[in-house]
Amino acid sequence: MSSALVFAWSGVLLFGLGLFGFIAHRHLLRRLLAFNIMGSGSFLVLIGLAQDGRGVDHVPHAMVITGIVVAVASTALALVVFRRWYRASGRTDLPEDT
Amino acid sequence: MPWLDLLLGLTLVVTAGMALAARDMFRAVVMFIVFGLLVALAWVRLQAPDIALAEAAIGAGLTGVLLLDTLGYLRRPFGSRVDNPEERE
Amino acid sequence: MIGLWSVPLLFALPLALGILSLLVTPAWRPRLIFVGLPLLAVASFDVLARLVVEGPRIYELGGWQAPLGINLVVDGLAVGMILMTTLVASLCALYARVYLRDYPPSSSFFWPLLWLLWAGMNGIWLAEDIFNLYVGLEVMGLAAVGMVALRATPQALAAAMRYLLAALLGSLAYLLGVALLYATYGTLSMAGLHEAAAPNVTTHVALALIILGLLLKTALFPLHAWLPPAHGGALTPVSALLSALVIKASFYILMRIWLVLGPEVTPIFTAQVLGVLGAGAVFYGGWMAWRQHHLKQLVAYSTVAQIGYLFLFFPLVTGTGPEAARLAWDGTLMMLVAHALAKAALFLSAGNLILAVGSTQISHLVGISRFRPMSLFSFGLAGVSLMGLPPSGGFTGKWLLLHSAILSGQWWWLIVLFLGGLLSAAYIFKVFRMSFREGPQIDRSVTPPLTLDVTALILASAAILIGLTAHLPLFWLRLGSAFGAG
Amino acid sequence: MSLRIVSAALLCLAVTGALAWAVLDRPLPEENLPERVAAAMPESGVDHPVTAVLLNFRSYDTLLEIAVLLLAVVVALALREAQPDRPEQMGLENPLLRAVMAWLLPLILIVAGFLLWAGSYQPGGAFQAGSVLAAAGVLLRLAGVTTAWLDNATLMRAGLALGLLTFLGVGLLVMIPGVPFLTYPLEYAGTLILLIELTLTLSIGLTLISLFRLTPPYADDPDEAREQQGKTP
Repeated sequence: MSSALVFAWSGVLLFGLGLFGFIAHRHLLRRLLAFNIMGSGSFLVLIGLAQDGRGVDHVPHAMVITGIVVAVASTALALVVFRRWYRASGRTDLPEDT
Repeated sequence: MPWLDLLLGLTLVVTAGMALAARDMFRAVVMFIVFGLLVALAWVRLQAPDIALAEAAIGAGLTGVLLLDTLGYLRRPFGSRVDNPEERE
Repeated sequence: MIGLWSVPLLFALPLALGILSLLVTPAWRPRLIFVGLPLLAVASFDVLARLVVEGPRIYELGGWQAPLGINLVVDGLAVGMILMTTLVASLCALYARVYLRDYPPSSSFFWPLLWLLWAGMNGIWLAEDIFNLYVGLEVMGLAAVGMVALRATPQALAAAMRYLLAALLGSLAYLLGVALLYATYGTLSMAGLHEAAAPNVTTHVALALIILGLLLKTALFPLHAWLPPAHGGALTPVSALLSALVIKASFYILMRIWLVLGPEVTPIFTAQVLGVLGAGAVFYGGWMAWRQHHLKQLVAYSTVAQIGYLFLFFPLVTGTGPEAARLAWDGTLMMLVAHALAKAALFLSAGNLILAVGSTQISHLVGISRFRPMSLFSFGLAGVSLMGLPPSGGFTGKWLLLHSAILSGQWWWLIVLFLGGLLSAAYIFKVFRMSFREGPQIDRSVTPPLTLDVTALILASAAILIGLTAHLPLFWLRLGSAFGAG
Repeated sequence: MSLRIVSAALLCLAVTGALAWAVLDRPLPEENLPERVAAAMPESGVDHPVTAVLLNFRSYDTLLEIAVLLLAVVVALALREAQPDRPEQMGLENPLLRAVMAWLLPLILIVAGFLLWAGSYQPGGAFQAGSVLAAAGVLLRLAGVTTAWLDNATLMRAGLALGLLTFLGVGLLVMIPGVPFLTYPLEYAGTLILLIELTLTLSIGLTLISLFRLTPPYADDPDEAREQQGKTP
């Protein structure tokens, strides 16, 4: 087992864990934490698998940097909407579907 | 078998689990920031120092600051608001 | 080499306009459309003309060839979607310029969001690189979420939040699928994947993740819960853009990836499941639309239903003969374009009716037929296409799908086409019955500005016309596809 | 509630299981992209491969990614205007913090500059430098230092737009000799990439600061929002 593969495996576990948190939690901040953990998991899978048995590959490095920036933009947007929603409704979760 | 990497990978998963399971929101965010820094360490081990820098600065640092700031916003002393049990957990 | 210019202008121009509209004062933001719309129309038609004359081609961004750089694909399908976007988005922009006058200045942020949304969509239509599609999806998705949140009412913010969570989860699933594909094939280019794709577990898991992520973004039943509040609650031009165009983008990606991976990799079983989900969407969405009391919610649930027809593509194209597959391709694209035109028309005319009676309740439309015949006429024309009555685009699309189903011996999809049409008729006539009923509820109505009625009417007429002249657009759409140009 | 957790657990197990199978069963790819990158490096204008991929080979991705960042700011601006905020009362009146800031700030700026400049031959670049700039901005806010130009809306927006506009402008200008979008001529590639990175650093820094600042300030709370809604039906 190469060290790249080790991180690919932890990426798999992180994605699964994050997915569970994303669905199970209702508090929107916790769901955002879960989203970010899922994101890190998929980045680790991307790099870990791409480099396993093949050595350093700079293309996925660039992809992950792009991915991290997209993730922080999404998180920031979500926090902006969340804070406005909290301010307008006083709730930290979403109302249930009808 | 790269034992150091195995240990780091395991710690990553445990930290993420603690961030998701923490009862206290503040603890959860702090654990998340720790998680981000550990991921940055993983990037170093994966010979990706560029990502490590970006992760530490943006992934852990900036996201962490934004989350902590939001947490502060949620935790301000409110006058009469008790209608939201999630908030006080 | 003018041809080099029009392709990048399709996304560079909206990006630049998006930035510029952020820099100018709110009053100037809507006026930028008088620069942007003609230029984008010229670029779109130039791309079409070149496609017809010179045939499909690949555009190498930065001069780098595919596995190293990012390429754009300029084939019939991409150009068809670009023209559809230009037509629908331009009319929605003209509508919005008038419609947003009555809203607070904060709604002028609609304009930067519109341009960025447009750039994201054109980026997706042209993309040939699966990671580039991810970034394009994010540009489009976040712009769409911003548009939903624009009203800043608690309902709008909750709808935006729900939409955002669905979009983020969908993107991550897609991204993980891309990660697996890159790990397996070492390339992100569709052409490279098409050559290398082989049936193995990793590819199947990647495909499953990509399908799940894109289904969530397309709001296919049963993953549709985020759509009605987001589309039904937004500002009218936003609803029209989201329902007509944005959900089509994720379907388009799914369609492309399905065909790229090829028949060896895409399992017939999965295709049938997608078809069954589509059928479920047609029935459930139609039923829910009929049960709504708010006009725009009805139209939003109608979108949930109409998405279902598009997913008949997968069972009809996988493992069937070449003729049935070609008919499925034609029929699905006709349904897609007709729905884009008809649904935009339906939302815009519904918005006009709501402006006229000052209420979103369907029951308040009583007697409106005497005051607003033109709004109602557009609503009806669009309804004709949604029901699939001749001679509309919806009819042609269903007719082609029906032939494909018969030819491939999958008669069970005929039930979906037939019952789905009946359900659409039920919810469209529900609105009409109310409008023609004479009652004491209103005796006069507000007259919306003419532009609002005209834009809705143009879109509705286009939904009919495309059915009458289906031959030519269908020929163009086939250029460069696996289904030949014959 | 329990149904939600059970379904989440089932889905999580199914996805993790499928992923595990996918990882175990993965065949090695035949295409060798790292080799292509290495072969094209001399034509990229920079010496660091990640920078070459980000700003030359796959620069279109980076262009769209900046648009994503800008989008978050646009939405934040729109919502701020729709729900007007009270003036922000941030800043800890702490003389020690200010004193520390006074010598920390130049250091941060030097680090940002180094990261940006280093990006052409070693790890670093616009994103890392931009986020360091943002950190400086956030510290400034925390220390209660209000710099006039940070509060000047027009200047701020111009700064936000600068990076993307430069990127687009360069991409279009290089097309004049008749080559595709974003094809840098070899002899200017390094300079153009540095120019794009420089403006991007500034814009990314400002974007990240704006994302931090455009959220509702602590001074507003839901109770008050409810009261306001009660007054204006």
